[in-house]
Amino acid sequence: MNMSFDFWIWVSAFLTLCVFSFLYKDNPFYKFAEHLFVGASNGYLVTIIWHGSLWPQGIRPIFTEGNWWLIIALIIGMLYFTRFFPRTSWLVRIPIAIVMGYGTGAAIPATIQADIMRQIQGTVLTPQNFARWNAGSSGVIWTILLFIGVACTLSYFYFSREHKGVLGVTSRIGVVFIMIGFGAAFGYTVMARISLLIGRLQFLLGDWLGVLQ
Amino acid sequence: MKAFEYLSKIDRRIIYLVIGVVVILPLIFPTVERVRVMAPAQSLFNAVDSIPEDMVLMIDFDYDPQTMPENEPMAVALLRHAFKRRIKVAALSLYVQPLALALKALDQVTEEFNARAQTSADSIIYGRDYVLLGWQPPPIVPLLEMGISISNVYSTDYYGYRTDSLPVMQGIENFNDVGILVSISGGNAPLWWVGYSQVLYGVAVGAGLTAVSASDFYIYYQTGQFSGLMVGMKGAAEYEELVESKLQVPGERKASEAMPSLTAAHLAIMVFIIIGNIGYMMRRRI
Amino acid sequence: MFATFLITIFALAPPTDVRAYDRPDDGGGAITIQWQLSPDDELVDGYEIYRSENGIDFAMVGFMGRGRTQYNDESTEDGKEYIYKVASVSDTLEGYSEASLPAMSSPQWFVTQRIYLLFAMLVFSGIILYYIYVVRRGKELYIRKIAGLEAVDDAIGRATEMGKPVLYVIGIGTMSNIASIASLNILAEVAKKTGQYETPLIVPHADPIVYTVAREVVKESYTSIGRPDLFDPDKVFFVTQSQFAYAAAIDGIMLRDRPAANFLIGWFRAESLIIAETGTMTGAIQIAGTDAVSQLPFFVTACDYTIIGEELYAASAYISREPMLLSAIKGEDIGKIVIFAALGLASIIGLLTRFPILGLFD
Amino acid sequence: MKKRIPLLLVLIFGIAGIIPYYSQYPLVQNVQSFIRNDMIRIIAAFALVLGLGSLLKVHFDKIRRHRENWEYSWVLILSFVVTAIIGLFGGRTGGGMLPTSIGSFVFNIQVIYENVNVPLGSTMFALLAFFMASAAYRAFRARSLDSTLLLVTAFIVMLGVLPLGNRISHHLPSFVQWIMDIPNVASKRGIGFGIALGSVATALKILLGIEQKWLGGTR
Repeated sequence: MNMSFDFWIWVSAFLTLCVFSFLYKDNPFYKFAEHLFVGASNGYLVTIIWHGSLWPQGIRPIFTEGNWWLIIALIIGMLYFTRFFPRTSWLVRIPIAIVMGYGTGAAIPATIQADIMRQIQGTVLTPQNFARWNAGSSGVIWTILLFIGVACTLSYFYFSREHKGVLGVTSRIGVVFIMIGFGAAFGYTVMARISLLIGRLQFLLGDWLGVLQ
Repeated sequence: MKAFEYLSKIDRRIIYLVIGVVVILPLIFPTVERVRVMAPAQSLFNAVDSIPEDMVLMIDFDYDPQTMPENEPMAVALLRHAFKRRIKVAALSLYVQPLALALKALDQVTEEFNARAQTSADSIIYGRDYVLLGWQPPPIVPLLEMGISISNVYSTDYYGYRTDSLPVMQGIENFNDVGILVSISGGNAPLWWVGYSQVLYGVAVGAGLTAVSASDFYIYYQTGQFSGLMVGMKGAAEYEELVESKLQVPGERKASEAMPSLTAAHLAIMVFIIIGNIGYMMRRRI
Repeated sequence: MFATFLITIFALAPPTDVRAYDRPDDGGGAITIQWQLSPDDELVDGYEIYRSENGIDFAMVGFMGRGRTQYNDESTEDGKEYIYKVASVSDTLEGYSEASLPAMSSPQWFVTQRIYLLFAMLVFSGIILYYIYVVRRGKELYIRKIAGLEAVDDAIGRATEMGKPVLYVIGIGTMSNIASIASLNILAEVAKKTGQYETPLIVPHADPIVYTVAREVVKESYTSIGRPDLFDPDKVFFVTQSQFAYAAAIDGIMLRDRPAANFLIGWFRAESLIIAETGTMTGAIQIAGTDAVSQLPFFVTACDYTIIGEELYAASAYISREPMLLSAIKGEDIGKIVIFAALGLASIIGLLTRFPILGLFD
Repeated sequence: MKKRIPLLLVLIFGIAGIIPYYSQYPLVQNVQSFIRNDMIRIIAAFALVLGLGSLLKVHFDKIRRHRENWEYSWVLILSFVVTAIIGLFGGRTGGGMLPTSIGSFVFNIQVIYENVNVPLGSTMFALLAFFMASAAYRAFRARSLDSTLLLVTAFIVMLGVLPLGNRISHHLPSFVQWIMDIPNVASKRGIGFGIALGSVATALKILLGIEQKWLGGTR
């Protein structure tokens, strides 16, 4: 067992144990760790914003390339801070409108194409999609099963008619598909949560205590 | 019946202790497990392996400390693959927090290769073999602008050098020069690369996903929008297997080492659910 | 004639039918060259593409491997005419094709290939606007009752019989989460029902803004049933913004006040596990509802009833009858019918005819 | 005026966001590059700083009013100030005005991130494994046909992803892959259509000024 004598490894180990102490009960060590995390994250945020964006892209080009337009962009950006002064706080809507407007606009064609058109394309019953599974004749059955699953799940989320008659049957089948989908998500999420714990224990036992090979 | 009465009153902390021990033991006494590579990881490996000479592998680091244990092994395996095959790498991030983890992974793999390298030809040099482009807000700008000009968005890289002056970026102008973009993410970033960059410029996209969001991303793999997937720590272990068996790149395989513990923990959780349900059935029948 | 005969003995058969045209739907600066494969395609290493501005001296601009029949020359100047030749090449032999007709690259204003995408966007916007217009003119829009809402009524009934409080957890979402806003509408309904039976209603919060809005919602629900006196500021309160501390605080409330019905409706992340678990331990009826897809599997197994994703929006529209929500649900329902029809139609075309239907959706 | 300008701006820039999909004309592309690089990229940097401003304001109020746990707000503010100074003046990887190493002991922002943010962030989520185990024991019940189907599928997937699953039967991993490729894709695609339609509807209403909650949120 060759325990590490690096100062920073001991800091990491101490902070890891502070967070794990929450398992026993909420305590000062956990509260300290939680607040330290928020403080340090924002310290890093400010560093990267200045060195990565504001200085090299926003302020320096004004002097080096004489790009006067950036001054106006910087002023519009600073309007965000009017939010803290009640009298002028409506001005914050201008930068929000610009940034959010552009993003919202760009999202519409992207969502329609990637989340609707292409998904329809992947579900349509055609020989091309049958061959997509490269599983020979069973590819046909799988594509039909996929088609039924998509149609029934879609019918479950149809709200303009009672779930009776044909719609009752299709939404019932839809729930079966939904539950299998949730089961798959459940299984993978268990794997995800456990992996995060294993990662931390690999640090504590490996890098800190040196117990692992 | 009294047994189940007692079992259901067990204090929460005892369960924590049990799961802790179940995970620790296989780490201390590891058993080697061969990892079987499934289709999604194999197709991502093939896509990265077939990047032409004059194109780059673009890696979007989009994981923060919360999902690092799952995502970092993926990034390390992918970097080992690229550096071994001398594929040029352009790393970037759509958010601030992942940048430090991008640097951490890049430094780790560079040191691994340079420790073994004799000549400068087979060592990894910043600016010649890879570049860390850094971060520019908001995500929509790199997503749409890199189809026109990468150096427009990232005119200076993470270290402050002018991007278009770096040897690795010579001849690399926009998405047409990107062989494949792999987004290693704990969130929705891979969907944006597909929705914005792929819809507009047709760039090939691969993804390294945390297992939590994986089941929602398979719909994009089935349509071919994703060229390949690494799913959770298992996906990372598969890619590690491919990189070691196919390219003989040595290096610690964190994800594969975790497999025995993952097995033990999964079995424990299944046993917990079964016991819990037996107790529940008994109580409901009385 | 004789000369060409000689060439064919010592040279490779050239590719035929070489055509060059301005690449469509682009910003200009590119000409597409197409050709038929050379009869000797198996022997060939590939095809070299030659370009000339005057038809006499040709310079090589590109190379494509064996079996390929198209190349994009992206180094052209708009408005200038170019003539192309393609040569089939093996390591020693070459076979030059006839020169193509002159071609000129130019930018297009509109990407015609994406006409379907624009059409789909305009149609869907039309549907949404139609329903907003119709609802504003007061037309009654039918939405089916959501099964989850019956479960809500039963749960409140049970809590009233047992004389125990009802706990309403709105999650850690902010006002920008649609689930938080939908949950506020359902909270209004729950507050009215609990008010009628004078059952205490506890509403802990993790977001200061959502807290201030929720307080008004509960106060207004009590006054709308004529019981403003029922509002107790200690029952609707802000706990903390920290994810796990919020979950731990709710566990404390569950173990102390022993509510008989827990509503976990809104935006949740991983802390949902802790809350749902303690709720199961106290034996309360638990109704969950969220659009956080990653938490739904756990709610389904840990709670008695779960309102899944979009059902939450439909439930909130059903209760509030608010025009914006109603028109959204109806518009999206029509969208689902259109998708369903597209799936069916495309499948019929795809199965029965040779028409490349999938290309429509690229 | 306080409403009309923002709503007009959101419509103009919304349309600007839609255009690149439908035209690649050089003039249009240059305007798009200008909007993205010289406007949105600079303005958006301030949005992040705004979030930081409101965070510090909340914690200063907490300290001033001595609300519960106010002492820990000092930890937050001090750690922010220290890391910000080291980062801003020490440079992203050291080498700034402020020296970030004494002899062999290095403390630049990257080292701090790797040894403070990483352990705190990753351990915070590692707690979930424990909550998961406890919930598995005490909450995950096969209460109905639906939840039974869910748990059975979960068991198959949890076994199938393990090397152990491959040893039990080499069909198991392929069966799990089949579950992910067919039923899982079918249900997530069906749910996905609804979410996609909903987000497009919301986006359209924001651009057309029908949905105005984003205005109110800044009161």
